[in-house]
Amino acid sequence: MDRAAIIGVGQTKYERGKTKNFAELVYEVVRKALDDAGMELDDIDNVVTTTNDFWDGRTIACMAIAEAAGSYGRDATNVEGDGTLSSFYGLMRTLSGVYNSTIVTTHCKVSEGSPRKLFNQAFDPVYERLLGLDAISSSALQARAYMNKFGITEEQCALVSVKNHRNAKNNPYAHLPLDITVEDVMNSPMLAEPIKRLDTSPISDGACAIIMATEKEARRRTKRPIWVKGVAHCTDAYRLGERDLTYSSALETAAKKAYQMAGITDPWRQIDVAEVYDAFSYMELMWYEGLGFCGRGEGGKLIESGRTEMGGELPVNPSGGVLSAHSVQVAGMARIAEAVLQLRGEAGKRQVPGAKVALAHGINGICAQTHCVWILSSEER
Amino acid sequence: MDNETIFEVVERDGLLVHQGVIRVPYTWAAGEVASKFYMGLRDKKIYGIRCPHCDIVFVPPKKVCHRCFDNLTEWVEVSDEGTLETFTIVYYSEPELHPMKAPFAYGIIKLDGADTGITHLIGEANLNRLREGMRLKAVFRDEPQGNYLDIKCFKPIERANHG
Amino acid sequence: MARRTAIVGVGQTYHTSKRKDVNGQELINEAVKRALEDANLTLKDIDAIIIGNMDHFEAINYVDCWSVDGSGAFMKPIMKVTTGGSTGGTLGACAYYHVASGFFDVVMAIGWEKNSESDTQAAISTCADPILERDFFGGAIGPNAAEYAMYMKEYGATQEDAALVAVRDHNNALNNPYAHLRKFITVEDVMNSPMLCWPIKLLDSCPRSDGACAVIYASEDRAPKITPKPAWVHATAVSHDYVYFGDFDWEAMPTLEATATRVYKRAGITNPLKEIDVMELYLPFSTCGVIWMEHMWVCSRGESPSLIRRGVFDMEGELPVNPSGGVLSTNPIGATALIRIGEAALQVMGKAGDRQVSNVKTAMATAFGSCYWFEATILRATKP
Amino acid sequence: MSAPAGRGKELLEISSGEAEHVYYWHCGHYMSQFLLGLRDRKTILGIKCPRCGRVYVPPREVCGRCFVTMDEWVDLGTEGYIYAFTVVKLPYIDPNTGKPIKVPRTDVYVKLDGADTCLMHWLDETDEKKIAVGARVKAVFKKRRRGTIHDIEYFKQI
Repeated sequence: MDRAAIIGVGQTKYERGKTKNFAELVYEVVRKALDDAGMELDDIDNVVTTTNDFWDGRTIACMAIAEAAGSYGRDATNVEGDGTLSSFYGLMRTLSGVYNSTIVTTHCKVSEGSPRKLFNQAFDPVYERLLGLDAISSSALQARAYMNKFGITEEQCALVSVKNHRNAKNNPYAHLPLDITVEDVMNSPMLAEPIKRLDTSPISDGACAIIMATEKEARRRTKRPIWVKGVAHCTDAYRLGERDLTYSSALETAAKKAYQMAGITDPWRQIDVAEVYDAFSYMELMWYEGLGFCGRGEGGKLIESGRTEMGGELPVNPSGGVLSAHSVQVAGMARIAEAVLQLRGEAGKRQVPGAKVALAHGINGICAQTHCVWILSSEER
Repeated sequence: MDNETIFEVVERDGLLVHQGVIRVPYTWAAGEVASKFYMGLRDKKIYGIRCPHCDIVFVPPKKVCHRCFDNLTEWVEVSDEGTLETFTIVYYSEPELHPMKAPFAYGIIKLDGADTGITHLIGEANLNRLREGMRLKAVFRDEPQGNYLDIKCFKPIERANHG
Repeated sequence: MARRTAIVGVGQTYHTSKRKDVNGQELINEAVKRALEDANLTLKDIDAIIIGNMDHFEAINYVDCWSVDGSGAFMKPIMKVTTGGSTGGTLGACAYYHVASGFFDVVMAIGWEKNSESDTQAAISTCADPILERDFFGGAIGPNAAEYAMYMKEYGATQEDAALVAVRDHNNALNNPYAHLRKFITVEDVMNSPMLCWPIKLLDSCPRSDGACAVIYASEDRAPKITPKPAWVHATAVSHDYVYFGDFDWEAMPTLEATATRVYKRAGITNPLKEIDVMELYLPFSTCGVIWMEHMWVCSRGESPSLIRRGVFDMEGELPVNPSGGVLSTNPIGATALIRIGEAALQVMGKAGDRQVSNVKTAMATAFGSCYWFEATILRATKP
Repeated sequence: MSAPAGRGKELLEISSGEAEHVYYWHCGHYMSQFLLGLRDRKTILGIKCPRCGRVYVPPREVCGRCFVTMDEWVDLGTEGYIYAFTVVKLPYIDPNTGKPIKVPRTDVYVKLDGADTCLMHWLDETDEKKIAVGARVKAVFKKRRRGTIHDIEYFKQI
């Protein structure tokens, strides 16, 4: 793979009920990313936006943000899906030989619609849709299948929530920084067994943008490019009853491919920090396993070991993760942006000292049918 | 011209929020395969479809095997009884979505003769006694309408001589 | 370093007004299987998939994930792109960049729509801003009608000139077994068809169809092994504008001009009329087939009607346009622009059957979306 | 075993019924001012790009061409001319109500005096022969206004 780098990132603060509309949110992060890269829009030659007609409440939702994203007069395109996927497309364009620098934007105002009803639209209208499943109830089916098979406890899941909300206190962009205990999580209202309120992520509005450039352009623009070492995505079967809900083969496949590109054979030794898409607390444990951080069914023990906490060998979600800010479609790109800040040593109070290689991860669809894994590094080789 | 389509306008700190709605009706073609499945439900029979190549019986049936990509034609009647693989009890209320009143349960049930799980509602059950591995049986809707809820739910099978 | 990329396979459904016998996944699968068959490949050979449609026509969120049973994306990479009517162009470009970047060798783009599953205009009008424009957007026909009215006034064009475009596309469709509307029509038929918005009549405008299209792209290493005559991608380009419908300057068509200028430059084309052998254009109305030729620099301002009258864009003309019958005969919206690319590729590959234009070396396909989003692709029989 | 017995090759359809999705669209910092202008001052506000001088209506934060923040508000008044119009005759389903719209209905693109873009609205005339591109029009405001685009009832030809 030819080399490309991320040379600018911008995020809004994530919160519920933002007063800016889509375009105003996107303009904020594009401006921030340009300033971060020390660039002007004229230095950008193509644009990838990310929209979702359901969350945005309009079809061809990319129209609303065309000017704000800097699309006017530029080759532009639009992805519908998690921000890790649109970022991957941005990377492809950057490495295609046609462009030098790509800006990728994503935004979502989850608070404006009815998230449960909108997510229900992901179910097959010919079959399961009438059941009224949504993200929480479908994920609860997955959570129980996983926990039951491997004896993962609700307390172990709660530890993820405790860790990530605590980490969020160090992240000025986070929506829900919280000092909570396992007991607090266990005592929070039961939504869909075994998922309780504090096992879920908040309804957040926000936006994120990143700027990618070819090696030549990156060197010209910045002294601190963050190199993309590997990226891969993979999709599992559609129907829940046709998947192994207790283990994500799609994540394993994506991770192995990204690791291979990046030359990673031992994640513990070679990855310094990971930002993963923990839409629910149990997910982080499952993703540990799919990413090869531990064996099957060992996610619970791994969180208990403390090795993924701040100060551990491989801190996961220093930003507070998605449990602390969940702007759908943005959350994956936010993982990339956070990884970039870590590798530049600019992550403030959430900085993992000396981080040189980072992993960012995104998901898409029902019970994370699609996974996308990124490996980034501050080092050229 | 009183086609006012914004329901409610809220002013907060000099900014406005409009409450609007999208009401586009849809009619989805079930296609030949799902139509046959639903016609089976009218007769209180559950049909799956078998992939001879992968030796998988899919319930509900589908036209193409996602593993080998072959077209599937081998219809199989499966049992209306099966085993609960996973479930959740839903405590929150979402009246426009939920066909049952909370608390109620969803489950994934592997019917006898099928190799894939069918996701459905669990009803007529003591929710506290749901367990993975328990046996369930389909409850059919009295007047089928040609959709997924022609199976009303799955209910626990009472063991003949318990208690 | 960009890798050279070619189209190696095309598949599409027999497009029609309503497919009740298949659901969306099954419709997609028909196109996918035909594309694989066309390229003599199996699903195993496909490294990545891109899919697109317009969500509010079928109300399926996360279509990429839902599509797996039809698209074949099980344990493969798939992503979704969408830009409205231009989605098919966006898909083709996305597949091209998947390969050109070096990440994937063989990639399939899938466009589809089941327009029969909702009220197309209701769904389309949700593309207008909900607060300011949705209630006033009864379709794209108004600006196009006004545009042609002004054009007629300024350049002496007639309604019959547009009718000639409609006749050309509709009658070309008679040679295309996949086309939705296949009925011989005359200029009189067009002129006598119901007036929708003066001067645009029913037969000047596109239908709504159920259909899907799949196009397979392959890298330089793989393409020649898959097919003896791949259609090489020489350039793609996009331009679009505007946030509100009221923003666009459709007298000057700046986005179409920018797209055409850019794609010609990237492909080294200086005289499109002479250097391009066939065009598959996304013309939502016959009137666009008159005016847009000029914004695409095929001829100078006001010159298009005389070229149309001379038959320059007919099957036997100097630059045949829409041998497939175009959008006026077939319009499953999310697939429509990918069908343009697929048809252009078939022309280059010499596989267009009864609609084949002889000796095609260079073909052009365009896409048009309701936010005046234009995309263009140049394909050639020779490597870039 | 072959296909399930009986009833032949019936093809079913699944209906969404009266499904609806409610949204709370935040008008944001620029559109809100525009709507308050309609409500409180019965005037139409545009915004001018400090670099290229283009005047946009509806107003928005950024000029896409220059990529600069705009802050010069322009009072465009209530008059302009018809840039384009459509008399909608086929009653499509109104996405707001799920019911057919009332036809005929005239959608109009109004180029307001002093603006470089058009405002969309309705015209109170549905006879195509009585409408001309280029004709002068004026916004007619409702008595009871609440900060929506329908605070303008329609445009009428002067």
